[in-house]
This record gives sequence, structure tokens and C-alpha cells, in this order.
Amino acid sequence: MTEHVHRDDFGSRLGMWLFLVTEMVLFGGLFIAYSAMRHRYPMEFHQAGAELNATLGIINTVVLLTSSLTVVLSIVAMQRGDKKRTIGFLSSTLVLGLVFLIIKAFEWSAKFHHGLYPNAPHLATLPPGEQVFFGLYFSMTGLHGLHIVAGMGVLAWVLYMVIQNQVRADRYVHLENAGLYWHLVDVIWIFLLPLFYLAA
Amino acid sequence: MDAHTTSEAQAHPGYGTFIKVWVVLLLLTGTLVGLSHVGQTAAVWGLLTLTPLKAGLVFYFFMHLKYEGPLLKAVVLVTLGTLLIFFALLFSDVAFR
Amino acid sequence: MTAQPSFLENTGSRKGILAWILSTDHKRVGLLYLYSMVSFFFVGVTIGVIMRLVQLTTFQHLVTAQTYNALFTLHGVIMIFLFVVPGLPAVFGNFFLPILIGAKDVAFPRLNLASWYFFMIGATLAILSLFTGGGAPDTGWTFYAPFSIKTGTNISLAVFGAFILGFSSMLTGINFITTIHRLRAPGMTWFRMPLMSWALYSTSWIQLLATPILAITLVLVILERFFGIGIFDPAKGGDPLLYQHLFWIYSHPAVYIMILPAMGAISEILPTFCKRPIFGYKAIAYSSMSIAAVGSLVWAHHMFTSGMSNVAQMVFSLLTMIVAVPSAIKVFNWVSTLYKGAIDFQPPLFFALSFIFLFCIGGLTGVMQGALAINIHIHDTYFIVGHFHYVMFGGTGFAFFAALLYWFPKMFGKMYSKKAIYASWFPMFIGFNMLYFGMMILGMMGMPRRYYVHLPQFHWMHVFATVGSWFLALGLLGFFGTLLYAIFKGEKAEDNPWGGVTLEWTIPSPPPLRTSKRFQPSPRAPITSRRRTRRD
Amino acid sequence: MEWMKQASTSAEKSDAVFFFVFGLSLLFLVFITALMIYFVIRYSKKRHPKAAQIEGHTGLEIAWTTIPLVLFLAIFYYGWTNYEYMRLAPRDSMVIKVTARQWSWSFEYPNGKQSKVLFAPLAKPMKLEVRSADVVHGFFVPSFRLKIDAVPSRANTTWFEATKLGSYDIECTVICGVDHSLMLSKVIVVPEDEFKAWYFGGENAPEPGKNLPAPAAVNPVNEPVGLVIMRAKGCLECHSIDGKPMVGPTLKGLLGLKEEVLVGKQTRTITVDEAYLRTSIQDPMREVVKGYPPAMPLDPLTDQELTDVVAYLKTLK
Ligand code: HEA
Ligand code: HEA
Ligand code: HEC
Ligand code: CUA
Ligand SMILES: [Cu+2]
Repeated sequence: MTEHVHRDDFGSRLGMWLFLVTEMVLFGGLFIAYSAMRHRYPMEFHQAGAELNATLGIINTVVLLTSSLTVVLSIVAMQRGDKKRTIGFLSSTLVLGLVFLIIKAFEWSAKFHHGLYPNAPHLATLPPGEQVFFGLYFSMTGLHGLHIVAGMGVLAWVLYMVIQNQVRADRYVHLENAGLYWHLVDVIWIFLLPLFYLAA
Repeated sequence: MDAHTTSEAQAHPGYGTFIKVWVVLLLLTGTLVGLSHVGQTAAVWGLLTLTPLKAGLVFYFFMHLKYEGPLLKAVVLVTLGTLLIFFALLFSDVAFR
Repeated sequence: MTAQPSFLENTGSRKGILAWILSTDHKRVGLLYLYSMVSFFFVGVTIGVIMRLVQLTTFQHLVTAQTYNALFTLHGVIMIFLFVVPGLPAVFGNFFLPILIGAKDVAFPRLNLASWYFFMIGATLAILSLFTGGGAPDTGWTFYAPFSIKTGTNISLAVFGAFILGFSSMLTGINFITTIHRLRAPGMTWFRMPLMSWALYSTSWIQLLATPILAITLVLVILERFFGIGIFDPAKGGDPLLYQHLFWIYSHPAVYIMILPAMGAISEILPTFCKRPIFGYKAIAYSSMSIAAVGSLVWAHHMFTSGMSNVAQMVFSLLTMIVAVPSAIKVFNWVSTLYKGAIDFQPPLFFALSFIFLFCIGGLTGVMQGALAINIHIHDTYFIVGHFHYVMFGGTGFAFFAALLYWFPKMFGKMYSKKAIYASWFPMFIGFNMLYFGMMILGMMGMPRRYYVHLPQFHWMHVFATVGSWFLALGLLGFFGTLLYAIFKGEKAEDNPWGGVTLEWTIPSPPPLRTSKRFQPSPRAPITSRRRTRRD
Repeated sequence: MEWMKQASTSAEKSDAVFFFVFGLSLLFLVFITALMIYFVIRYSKKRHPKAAQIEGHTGLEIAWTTIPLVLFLAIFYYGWTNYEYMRLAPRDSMVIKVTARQWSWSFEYPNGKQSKVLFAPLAKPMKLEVRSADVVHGFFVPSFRLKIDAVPSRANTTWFEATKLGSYDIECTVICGVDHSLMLSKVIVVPEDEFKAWYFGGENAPEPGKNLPAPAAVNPVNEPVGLVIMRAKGCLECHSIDGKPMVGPTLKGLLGLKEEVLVGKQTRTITVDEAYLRTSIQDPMREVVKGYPPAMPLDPLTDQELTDVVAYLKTLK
């Protein structure tokens, strides 16, 4: 168990998990704000939720779930010393992340087109609860999008390290940690989907 | 002493496990979508039950919690517990205003 | 071993200041924090004195109303985010946590240095917000919406600064928890750890679980200002009370981030000077953890007059009472530690005892505020201002001073003049009580806080308090002057000047740069504040 | 005690709890301090050179966990029950609408009468519905031990029953901008018949209490639309239309005026025209008039309102 090299993989993972704790609480705060607002405006949230394009939301869920799968598979490949496959899986995650962002961009621009964005003159004519709904929608999906971008950055960096053999079968905690981050971003989306697209 | 075991000690799960989990996740998503077409109440119930289940699967398998010692599990539980309490106490105001 | 140069001398490959600001050594990072923090502290207290001068006259000539609003905002932000929150953990935690548990360094040394950089960047942004945009923020450190959304001053930058500072705080928390879990020396079991480590451990958990809520709240304020998302803006259906909830979900636990490490330091100091183990080691360790736990559940006692539901008022008043219990446990255990000791009366002990006295006043007034019928009257008056200066300055501040006096010889290898310290204690203590007890009386009389001008009936008490602030200033200048003198001209200190038994006293003063290999404490060594001698 | 004037029934309730907690606290503080001083002297190194190695005592730990717990719960209970009284207005209260805005208070009585100070009859319950037109304010009457925040888009309620004649300060307790500390008013408690005489006395009834000069009568008929909007929006709290500078510059004779404004850090001289008026209202922070604080709130007007206001401002020569 104790390697000769001075290294504490469990310590690194613990540190990563503690960092994830802060991320969970960060989004947790948003979810709490969402529930408080939804409690106040149940009808308006229902109305406004109908404006969102559920199909795109569902497609994006499938995309993200799959990307999560490929990350975890890349770790399995790494454990088996299969560098080629690791690279393959990681790259497909990156591609899926990009697909997610592109779909998101289409969705957002459609909303902009309809004047459904914060401070839009059209939005200001809607009932207050719907304005709050769209405020939350843009804040939460926007922040989530930023995390996707960050996660892709981290994964790309790990991919580089895999190619450079700095991340290897006997030393892959960086890959694990990057994967953890990506999964967390996925989990957040798992919650965003029903909150905004399905059950609003 | 707690959780000083490392995952190296255990056998690593293979591709199959994770693919199975992925399929289950997709199925759950499908159910969720289906429920949302049934009606508002069903959709909310789906939200309250299936979504945490999905998240739990990701945590447990994809994020390897299943294969980690008690410490990391405790970390996650403490965090979720804290959020739950924040939520409950906030609603002691919001719900009774 | 005497040949090893100390960490204060440049031993690395880098020279001059680079050897410090690029060093990942926990002791150097600790001192970087110390220097920057004391500088901010001086800026903060100077503003405090200016505010007192404003209150000295009923006709205000010194500053305009807008400036006064900016002054207390800045004073609050500096004191909270740049002094008391990072205070003890970042300085003494960084310096001594690894040593106390027999580790070489913290778990992530580079992250540790990065935290300091985040701290400095956040501080710079906060200060920059004074001179850019619409001018210095004028909302108070609480940034209540919708005023913080509507005001033309530069809230966004200030709030972004606070966001970055939150990051720094979280990273330190991650570092400490991992360090304590992974790097304790062999034989250093949980219940043999010095109490300072317990305090830091519980503090770190609060930092992890509460700070992100502040982060997201501040992000929402920024989004609100730039894009008008409307979550806190009543004009768009948002809820100002939601802002207050989110803000206090962090900011109440933050007060325990401030006090727990202070309590930890006191729990180290007392046994050393009483020459006996601390009374009720486990009770103190557990009470730290329970303060951390229950402290997260009382936030809305800051909102009793805001129009919350009655259920919430009752629940939060009740929980507030419960959180006072573990503090009481600590106080009684500290006092009992004096019992049948062989008390060696030295400056650190003197300050530690002053801490207990002042903290009790602060804590007991806290309990008053927690009682609903009283809170309605004193909320947002100078009574609150008195309360929190007692706990933050009399509590954390005095504990900071006590810890500084206690560990100064170890950190700098020099000894200060004890007489000068005693001499500066007197004006400090007397001035402190005049100033802040005066404020509490003002509050009972009905003087609201954050007032630029006050009604005539409050005037004589304001004068009394202001005179107190001058004594306090005198004492503080004496205190820091003495220490500054000692750094350059002080006598050389011994390795263990107080006869302490925890691990830091087993290494040279000042410690060598890498404390590494010297630390393999045998399980037989007396290493905790719990046991002076191991019998089992 | 003079400085803790009690002038309402709630005041007694609040102070009772206060003195209870104060007594307890004093007891504990004195006890702890005395014990510390005694121990330090009695067990000083000289008198007691060999320390006893005591590690703790379970019985004591339990004692000083439970005894404070019980006391704290008692404090909570007493505080809560007395607060119930302070919170719940009796059914027969007269309901007064209190509106806070930067930086003034206004009061509206059930029959539609309005005032800038609050008139109240002695020994009659008065219920307050507190609202805000802009940001959060705090309605505070120290002598009544009464405080409630004024939160925009909400109505918070509280009540009082005055027990002494006289005039009492009203203060704003939540930071709300430059003139937060000037956001003062008075409660004037008068005998019931004097109150009634004013209340039922129609427009010109003399105000009860002192012979305060009645606020300059405003003529609500034939006011220009712009002026009505500005009054409703609270602009007149900060701007005069007669040439006097207040918190903000006067709005009289602006058109064509040459002024120095700060854009960011730079000073620029501009001539006031319609476009400038429009931006300085819709985006007050872009160009800030030199010598004034950047305190004007963002309180967007609709296009129509803006046009009316600007049209009106142009007429102020
Ligand atoms: C270091 C920081 C610190 C600490 C430790 C505390 C500790 C406590 N605080 Fe304080 N508090 C602040 C910092 C702190 N506070 C700040 C900054 C604000 C204002 C923020 C703002 O608005 O700007 C504030 C405001 C504040 C309020 C809101 C007031 C208002 O705005 O209306 C309340 C209300 O309940 C409160 C309560 C308490 C309580 C019950 C404790 C308890 O933890 C105290 C426990 C300790 C003791 C009780 C003493 C020891 C015990 C004994 C000796 C036992 C025997 C006693 C008895 C049996 C009575 N605090
Ligand atoms: C640890 C925290 C801390 C500390 C130590 C202090 C210290 C002091 N503070 Fe406090 N204060 C706060 C935290 C703190 N403060 C907070 C959080 C607020 C709330 C802000 C808000 O409302 O948003 C506040 C608010 C506050 C107010 C209320 C403002 C208002 O509501 O209108 C006042 C009023 O007098 C005040 C005064 C002081 C004074 C006189 C000191 C004194 O203790 C200062 C004593 C020190 C000295 C006298 C300095 C001595 C040295 C010099 C003068 C020389 C300096 C020279 C060089 C650098 C070379 N503070
Ligand atoms: C909180 C106080 C406040 C309120 C309310 C307020 N203003 Fe102002 N106003 C100011 C201040 C202070 C300035 C000067 C600083 C600046 O230019 O931003 C100002 C400047 C102006 C100017 C530019 C004057 C000049 O000399 O160039 C105009 C026009 C104006 N306000 C119109 C309005 C209108 C219309 C409203 C109502 C919708 C309003 N104000 C409400 C405080 C206020
Ligand atoms: Cu209104 Cu302060
Ligand atoms: Cu609090």
C-alpha cells in the first residue's frame, strides 16, 4: 500500500472531495433559493417552465450522462494500462461536452429571440414570478455552463498529461480527480433538468 | 482509525459495471420524462424520488464512492445533511410567512 | 542541530523578498499572512478612530455623510474579511498546525501559498473598489438588497473582492482538514491532538460548508447589478428577505470561524502557564465540534425584525440559546484549569484571562439579543455594535494578541519586554470597556447604528466612548510598538521559554526552514495539552 | 431611568425580560471573574508550587452543561412569551399605513388622512402596517421598544399602546443611503379627544400636540403630470423645484445650464439638454454632478413617465 515515492493519493482525493463539498454547497444555495421562489410563485413557475424547450433539455441530459460514462471508462482503461483507450474515452468526453455547450447556446439564443432574458422589455411585462423564473434559469444554467467549460479545461489538461505519460497506470490520481469534478457537474445537471424543464 | 484504506486495496470494477449503471440512468431519465407528461403531481413526485436516485447512482458508482472508505462517504453525507438542514430552516420562514 | 539555519534566514535558492512570496513553507506563509493582516488591521482601526471622531461632534465637519457610510462599510469589510475571519487560522494555524501534530507541512503547500495570493487579490479588489466606479460602497458590510442593487456606488467590485476572499478561506479549510486527517505523526491519535488542532478542524468544516453560500449570494448580487435577474429585487418579484437569509447562512457561522480558533489558542495557553493538563480535554474538543454544528443553524437571529414568519422566529431564538451551551462549557473548563495549578503569571496568560472576561461579556449580551422580546428593542442599535466588538475584538482580537505573545518567541526567536506589555494592557483594557460598554448603553437608549449624526440625547455617551477609544489607541500602539521593537532589538529567546509541552516547544526558536525529519515524536513523548506526562 | 423611557405597554414586557437576563448575566460574570482572580492569587507558583494533575471531572461537566441549558431555555421561553404580546395587535386596533422611502416616513390613517409625524391617542391600541417604496428601512420607536423593518413589496405589521403623553423619536434603523441618519420623525401621543378632534376635523383641523406649523399645503389640482410622477416616485425627497439644493441638486432652471459632471474619474463640463436629462434620470451614475454624492437610486421610469418628467423639468425656469 505504501509506495516508496512520497505520495498520498488518498489525501489528494480527500482534498478533491472537500473541494467538491464547496461546489455542492454553492449549487445547493441556488437550489434552496429556487425552492423558496418556487414556493412563492408555483403557478408562474409552471407557466414559465412551459416556455422552455424540454426536448433540448432531455437531449442534453443524455449527452452529459454519456460523457460521464466515458470519463469513468477512461479510468478503467487507465487502470488496465490501456493508454489508447484512455485517450479515446477522454476525447469523446470533451466532444460531448462541446455538444452540450452548442445545444445550450441554441437554446439560449432562442430565448433571447423571444425577449426572454433579464432586463428585456418583453420580460418586464410578464408577471413577477415569471421574471424570477427566467432570472434563476439564466443564472443557474449559466453557472452550470461555466462549470462545464472549466471541467473541459481540466479534462483537456489531464488528456495532455496522459499523452505525455505524466498520468500513468501507477499514477493517475489527477485523472480520477478531474473525473470527480466532471461527474459533479453532471449531477448538478441531473437536478436542473426536472427543476426547469420537466416539473416546473 | 478511519478510512486510511486506499482504493488500490480493492479490485477495480470493469467496463461492464459502469455501462450497466449508465443504462439504468438513461432508463430513469426516460421514466422522469414520461412522468412529466402524466401530469404536474406525477412530475413533482418523479423529481423528488428519481432525481436523487440518479444522483446517488452517479455518486456511488461513477464517483467511486462504493469503493472508498467510510471517510469520503461521511464527507458527502455531512454535506447533504447540512444542505437539508439549511433548506428545512429556511422553509420555517418561507413556508409560514 | 544548532547548525541548521532558521526559516527566517534565506536558505532557499531565491533571494530577498522572492524567498518569501514564492515560498510554500507553511511558516513563511503564516508570516506573510501575519504581516498583511496586521497592516489591514491598522487601516481598519484607524477608520474606527475616525468614526469615533465623527461622533464626537454633533455638527459634522470631518467627513460627509456619504463618506461616513463608506467608512463603516470599509471598516466592517476589512475587519471581518481581512482580519478576524482569516486571523488565527491563517497565521497561527498555518505556522503551528503542522508542527503541533508532527507533520512536515500542510497537505497541499502550493495551494496554501495560492490561498495567500487569493487573499491579497481579494483584499486589493476590495480596496480598489473605493477609488473606481461610482465610489466607495455605502451599504455596510452586510450588503443588504435591494439597497446594494440600487445604490450607485461600486458594490460589484467590492463584492467580487469578498468572493475571492471566500475562496482563499475555503482553500485553507480544505488544506487543514486534509492535513489533520492524513498527516498526523504516528502516535498522534485524535484525542492526543492539541486542542488548537481540534479548533482548527472544526473551523475548517464551517469554512467549507458555509462559505460557498456567501460566494453564491455575492455572485447573485453581481448578476443582479449587471443583468437585473430579479431574484432579490422586489420590483421584479424577487425577495429581499431571501438575500438576508442567504447572507446570514454564511455570516453567522462566520462568527464561529472567528472565535473557534481563538478558543483553541486559549486552550493551549492556559495549561502551559498553569503547569497542569487542561480541565476536561474531551469536553472542550467536543464543544468545538458542536459549536461548529449548531452554529450553522441559528442564522436568522439577525432577522427577528425583518418580518419573518413567527415559526422561524421561535425556532431561531430557541436554537440561538442552544448554541450558547458549548461556549459555556468551555468557559467553565478554562476557569477550572486554573484550579490547583502552579500558576506562572506571564503576559500571554494575562491576555488569555482578559479574553475570558471580555468574551463572557460579549457572549452574555449575545444571549440577550437572542431573547426575542429584547432583540426587538436593540436590533440594529449600538447595543449590537457593542456586542460584536466585545466578541470580535475582546474575544478574537485579544486571543490573537495572547497567541501572538505566546508564540512570538517561537516565531521570531526573540523575547519582548514583559513590562512594556503589562503597561500597554492597562490603557487598552480600560479604554476598551469605556468604548464598547458605552456603546451598549447607547444602544439601550435607542441609538441606531450606522448613523452619521446622532440626536442630542446620545451625545454625552458618545463623548465618553470616544475618549475610551483614545486610551485603546494608546494601548494598541504600545503593544505593537513593543513587539516591533522586540523583532529587531529583542533578547534572544530560549527554545522553550514558557515550559510548554506541545511539540512546537521541542524544536529550536525560530524553527529551521524544513522542520522535516526532526519530527518523529515517539508515542511516549508528551505531546498534547491533554497530558503532561503519559502514564499508560 | 430617564434614558430608558418606557412609554408603551410593550416597553414593560421587553424590559422585564431584559432585567431578568441582565441579572443572570451579571451573576455569572461576577462569579467567573471572581473565581479567576481568586485562583490566580491562591494558586500562584509561589503559593502553590506543585500543580495537581487533574484531567477533568465528569460530574462537573454534566452540571455545567445542564444548568446553563436550563437557564438558557428559561430565557428563551420568557423572551418568546413576552414577544407574543409585543407582536399580536388586539382586534380593535386602529390600523395605520406607514410608508418608508428614502428618506422620510409618511402615515395614512383609516379615513385617508395623511401626516408626516405619527399622531396617536393615549391608551388606545394602534396597529401599524409598514411598507417601503424603495429599499429596506427600519421603523424604530425606542421609547415603545418597537421595531419592524419596512421591506419593499411586503407589509410587516406591529402595534403599540402608548402609556404616556409626549413626543417620541422615530428612527430608521436599516442603512438606506446617505441620509439614513436623518430619516427621523416623531410619534406624538395626545389625549384621545384631542386626537379625535384632529382625526374627524377635516382638512384644516389643527394638528394635535404642539403647534407645529402645518406642512406647506400642496394643491393637488392642476399639477403638471411630471410633478405628480416625481412626487409619487419620491424624487422630491432629494430634489427641490425651487432652487434649494438638497441631497441632490435642485431641478430648477436646469435646461441650458452649464455644469461640471464627473464621468468615472474625469471632470467634464456639459450643457444640460434633453438628452442629458434623460440619461441622468435613467442612468444616474453615468454622469454625476460635481459636489454631490452618487446617491441617486436607479428607479427606472417608463418611457411615457420619462417623457412627462423631462417635459416638466424643462418648464422649471
Ligand atoms: C466572534 C464573533 C461572535 C461571536 C462568538 C458571537 C456569539 C454570539 N452571538 Fe453574536 N454577533 C456577532 C459576532 C459574534 N457573536 C456579530 C459580528 C454580529 C452583528 C452582525 C451585524 O449585524 O453587523 C452579531 C450579532 C448577534 C445577534 C443579532 C443581533 C441583531 O442584529 O439583532 C445575535 C442575536 O441573537 C447574536 C447572538 C450571539 C450569541 C447567542 C452568541 C453565543 O455564541 C455566545 C455564547 C457565549 C456565552 C453565553 C458566554 C459564556 C457562557 C457563560 C458564562 C455561561 C453562563 C451564562 C448564562 C447561564 C446566561 N449575535
Ligand atoms: C475585529 C473586528 C473589529 C475591530 C477590532 C474593530 C475596532 C474598532 N471599531 Fe469597529 N466594527 C466592526 C469590527 C471591528 N471594529 C464591524 C464588523 C462593524 C460593522 C460595520 C457595519 O456596520 O457594516 C464595526 C462598526 C463600528 C462602528 C459603528 C459604526 C456605525 O454603525 O455607525 C464604530 C463606531 O464607532 C466602530 C468603532 C471601532 C473602534 C473605535 C475600534 C477600535 O477598537 C479601534 C482601536 C484601535 C485603535 C484606536 C488603533 C490604534 C492605532 C492608531 C490610531 C494608529 C494607526 C497608525 C498607523 C497605521 C501607523 N466600529
Ligand atoms: C435618493 C435621492 C434621490 C432621488 C430619490 C432622486 N434623485 Fe435625482 N439626483 C440625486 C443626486 C444625489 C443627484 C446628483 C448626482 C448625480 O448626478 O447622480 C441627482 C441628479 C439628478 C439629475 C441631474 C441634475 C443636474 O443638475 O444635472 C436629474 C435630472 C435628476 N436627479 C432627476 C431625478 C428624478 C426625475 C427622480 C425621480 C425619479 C430623482 N432624480 C430621484 C438624488 C436623488
Ligand atoms: Cu431609511 Cu435608513
Ligand atoms: Cu449571529
